[in-house]
Amino acid sequence: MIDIVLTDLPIDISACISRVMTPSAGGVDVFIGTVRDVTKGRKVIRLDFEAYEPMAISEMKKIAERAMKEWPLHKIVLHHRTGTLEVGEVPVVIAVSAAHRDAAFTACRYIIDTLKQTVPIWKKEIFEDGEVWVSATP
Amino acid sequence: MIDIVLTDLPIDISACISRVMTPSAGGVDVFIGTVRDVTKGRKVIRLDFEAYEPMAISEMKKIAERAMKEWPLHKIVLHHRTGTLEVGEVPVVIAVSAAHRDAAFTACRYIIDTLKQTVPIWKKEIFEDGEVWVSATP
Amino acid sequence: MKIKILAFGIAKDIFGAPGIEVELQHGQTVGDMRLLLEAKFSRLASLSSYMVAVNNEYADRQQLLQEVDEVAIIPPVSGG
Amino acid sequence: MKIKILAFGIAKDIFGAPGIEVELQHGQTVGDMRLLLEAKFSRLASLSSYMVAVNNEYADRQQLLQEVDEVAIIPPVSGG
Repeated sequence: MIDIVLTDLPIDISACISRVMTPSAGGVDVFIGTVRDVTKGRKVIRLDFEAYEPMAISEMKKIAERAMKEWPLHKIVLHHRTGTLEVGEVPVVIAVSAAHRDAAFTACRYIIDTLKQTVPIWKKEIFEDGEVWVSATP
Repeated sequence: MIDIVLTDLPIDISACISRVMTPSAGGVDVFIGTVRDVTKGRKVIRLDFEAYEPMAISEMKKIAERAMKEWPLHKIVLHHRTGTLEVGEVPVVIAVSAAHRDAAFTACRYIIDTLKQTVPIWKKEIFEDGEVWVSATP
Repeated sequence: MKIKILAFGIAKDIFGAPGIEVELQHGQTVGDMRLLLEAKFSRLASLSSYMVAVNNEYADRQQLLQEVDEVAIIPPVSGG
Repeated sequence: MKIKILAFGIAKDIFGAPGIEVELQHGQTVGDMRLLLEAKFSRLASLSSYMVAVNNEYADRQQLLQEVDEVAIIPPVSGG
């Protein structure tokens, strides 16, 4: 089972975890991204997330499908936020269940690493004294 | 912050996650062990967990303290169940927050792997037609 | 032919709009379109990098463009 | 001297009790105690392995035992 959501509403972490739990699973790995208060020494006020929605959903699906093929997994939930997030809020939740923990850990790590490389979502960091699109310029 | 609990009551996964979330964290990795319905082709009815309690708590603390020294982490929560657990229930929850996801993933994996090697907790698998202390005999 | 180009993130700031239109000849490629855009918007060439998506898929420079295509400029992504 | 030994998991089944007492001489070690127990409970030697803890710490075979020690037999652990 693969469950992909891109939403401007808060992500329900417990619901994500419940969705991947199943009697045939022995382990669940969950990654929760959180908005950090400081980047490179500068105080962050909030983040604005923008997505190219149809392509972002399609790329998230591709990543989950590749993970399902690569490792013996049961279920994958991948939810990502758009819009404005305050410090401490959750831009992304990835939950992966598998019979054995090795597959769950490896796949969860693969999904977040690949998402950060290929999924068309952009974040703008808003500081007290300016703002910047992350990674956009050298 | 390190929070170690050994309990015969159900583990509150959401509370474990809330405890590690902090504005200075950018990522949280969570491992949730679950009781699987089948082991080596045999149907599992339930698991009985027994602990040498003071030593189990002391060994769990040692693991968390070593992780804190080894990686730049913010908070670690490590809760383990004792007693009888049905299929689908949760014997262990590990939640680790860090500024960067690499440390959170690596430390979470280290904690569950080391727990399974050194913490004096034993599980008996109860099948329809017998029972066995896991890993006890060759 | 007219090609509509969607822009996201910093590309939207560079174009000053969420989308623009460019005039291309039949037989022109993603690579041709990149050169044309970089000539018009010099800040585009100063990005760390950027990709082009055609119909929701990453496209290489050789890909031919058609009037019906949904084209998008994908500056370095930063989700998660 | 009498040493009280706690047993857990399969060791409790082997001893038929959550704890037993053995008689050791002053100067005897964890290794001596293991041999004595294995002579008395042959199933102990047939485990995959087992460790001994003294006062809540894993102890090697050379460690001397004292009457006040809390000694425990630790069969292969299987938490998580």
